[in-house]
Amino acid sequence: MQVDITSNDANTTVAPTGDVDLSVSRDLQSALKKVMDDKPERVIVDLSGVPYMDSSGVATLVEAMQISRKQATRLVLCGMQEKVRSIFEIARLDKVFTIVDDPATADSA
Amino acid sequence: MQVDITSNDANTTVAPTGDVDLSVSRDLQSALKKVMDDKPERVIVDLSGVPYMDSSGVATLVEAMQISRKQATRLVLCGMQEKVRSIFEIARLDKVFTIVDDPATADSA
Amino acid sequence: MSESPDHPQIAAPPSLTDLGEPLVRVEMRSQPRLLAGTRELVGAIAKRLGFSELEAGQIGLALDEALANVIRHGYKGRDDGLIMVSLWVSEGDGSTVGAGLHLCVEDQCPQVDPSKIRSRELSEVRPGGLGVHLIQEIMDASVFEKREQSGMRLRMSKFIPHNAGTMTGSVRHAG
Amino acid sequence: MSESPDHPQIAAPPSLTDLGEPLVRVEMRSQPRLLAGTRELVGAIAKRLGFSELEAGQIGLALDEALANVIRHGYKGRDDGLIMVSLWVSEGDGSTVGAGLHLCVEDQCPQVDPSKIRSRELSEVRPGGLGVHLIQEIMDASVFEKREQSGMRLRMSKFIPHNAGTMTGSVRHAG
Ligand SMILES: Nc1ncnc2c1ncn2[C@@H]1O[C@H](COP(=O)(O)OP(=O)(O)O)[C@@H](O)[C@H]1O
Ligand SMILES: Nc1ncnc2c1ncn2[C@@H]1O[C@H](COP(=O)(O)OP(=O)(O)O)[C@@H](O)[C@H]1O
Repeated sequence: MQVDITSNDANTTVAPTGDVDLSVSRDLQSALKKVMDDKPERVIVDLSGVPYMDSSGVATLVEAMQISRKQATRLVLCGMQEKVRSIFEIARLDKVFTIVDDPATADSA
Repeated sequence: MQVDITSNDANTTVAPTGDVDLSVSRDLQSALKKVMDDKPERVIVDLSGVPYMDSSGVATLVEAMQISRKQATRLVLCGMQEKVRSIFEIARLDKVFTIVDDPATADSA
Repeated sequence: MSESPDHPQIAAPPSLTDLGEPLVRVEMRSQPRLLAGTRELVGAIAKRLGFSELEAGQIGLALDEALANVIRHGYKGRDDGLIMVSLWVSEGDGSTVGAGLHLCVEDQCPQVDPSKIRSRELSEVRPGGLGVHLIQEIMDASVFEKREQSGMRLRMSKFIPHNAGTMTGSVRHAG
Repeated sequence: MSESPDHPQIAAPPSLTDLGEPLVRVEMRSQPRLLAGTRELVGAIAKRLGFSELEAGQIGLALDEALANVIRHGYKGRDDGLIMVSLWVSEGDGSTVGAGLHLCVEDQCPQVDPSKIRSRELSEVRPGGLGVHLIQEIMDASVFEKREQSGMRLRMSKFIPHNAGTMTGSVRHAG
């Protein structure tokens, strides 16, 4: 897994690429924490490059959501592949997160 | 693996989809033999849907080539993915077969 | 175990005696970097059995969650523990077991009360506490138990809905 | 063994004693439908080790060819034979073994003279006769041998060119 971070104006996009499982979820966790430290208006997690995620990856996103709520950062997930979406649905987290299909519309979500 | 067979005029296209290994190469073999029985002018094997092939798959194509030469059918391979191409290169078969990149140009190869 | 009404766990996984010798057995060290390989092995076999791409991926996820739990809770992050995964395929032809895929995950960890192995309530959103729930939702049957000598065992099964597919190829003609 | 000059097999695979306990061990029945799972397990681990997508796929191919040969030539198509695959990863940190992936394929088949296990000449184009050649070209070292008790063994290694990758993730910043 690799994590790309890009910022423009008020938005920061975090884009992991590759499977997110227990062996790398800590890397995603620290990337998200670091990004949240800057208290941007909006953090967009672009998951279009993630074919697989297990519950350790989901846990890092739940943690980021909790941080975001404390500091009024808006957290948006986008570009989820079908397999990754299914884990959010099974965990009933698809209604807890703000999830949009298209990375292009995440800026205004 | 699934094998789709389509014919138009003098050309028959054989398009396997999925990994071609020892567990399914016999299905590709019988599909190719059946197609060769009709002695078409040109048989195009479209490999764009094949992410993986082992030597049992290569063997069925070598066999088809030998049949094609006996009956003056032209055999063209097209759409090879990089991983599949590498096995043809290692086996020095990339110069023995007629291989084109684009299925669209296979009609005239 | 907070099962949702739309996914009732009707059947128990078949007993090890009914299953007999496994088709495949994987013995792996308790290392997170080995999770991908093991779940892809099982996912590939599930696909060959006729499970859809999505279902095969989910079966791999259920196994991944089980293995990750053994690594984190059982071996407490130790990287030299042993985990054994066994896999069976039942054809459902006249035998007592329906057509499906059966997995067994065994470890050599200190034994725990199987009834304590359960996820958080889904409504209490917090990081973690989802693995066991995912296993139960994805698989048609699952049971945690103590092994005879030492260590824990998870048996789980997913059955194949109707005649979903074949183990070999298919040929389609057109034109 | 008709090695090509551009792929000399300089090194022998490390001995089983040097390698010690395997990271992963797969025991599988001699069935073609299990090939995909086993090669994907090894391919996934190879990728995590820093091998490229293409190299990882080729290592999976070398294993597939070895297993297919055991099924066809060793077990003559019997589907209840046992095949054992062991996998080691050497980090190359001061030990005698360079950084790489090591595989061992063992069977319980009648023993054959290892020098008879060889592919056709590449120039004599005919269906088949490529598996052993693919194994030798893809792997940096490989050796067939008789096992101590019964059956055959293939040991093969692929080394990691320079510091190709890491076992964990990486973070890249921009903008
Ligand atoms: N293999 C195991 N061995 C021992 N305890 C386990 C095992 N798997 C799960 N548990 C227990 O069940 C609980 C719930 O597991 P899970 O739903 O995966 O969430 P999490 O692991 O994030 O806590 C764990 O916190 C742990 O106490
Ligand atoms: N595992 C094995 N056990 C016994 N003989 C083998 C084994 N692998 C290969 N051989 C022998 O080596 C020959 C070359 O194998 P290979 O290059 O894979 O081509 P093919 O299997 O198509 O003949 C085989 O024909 C067989 O005689």
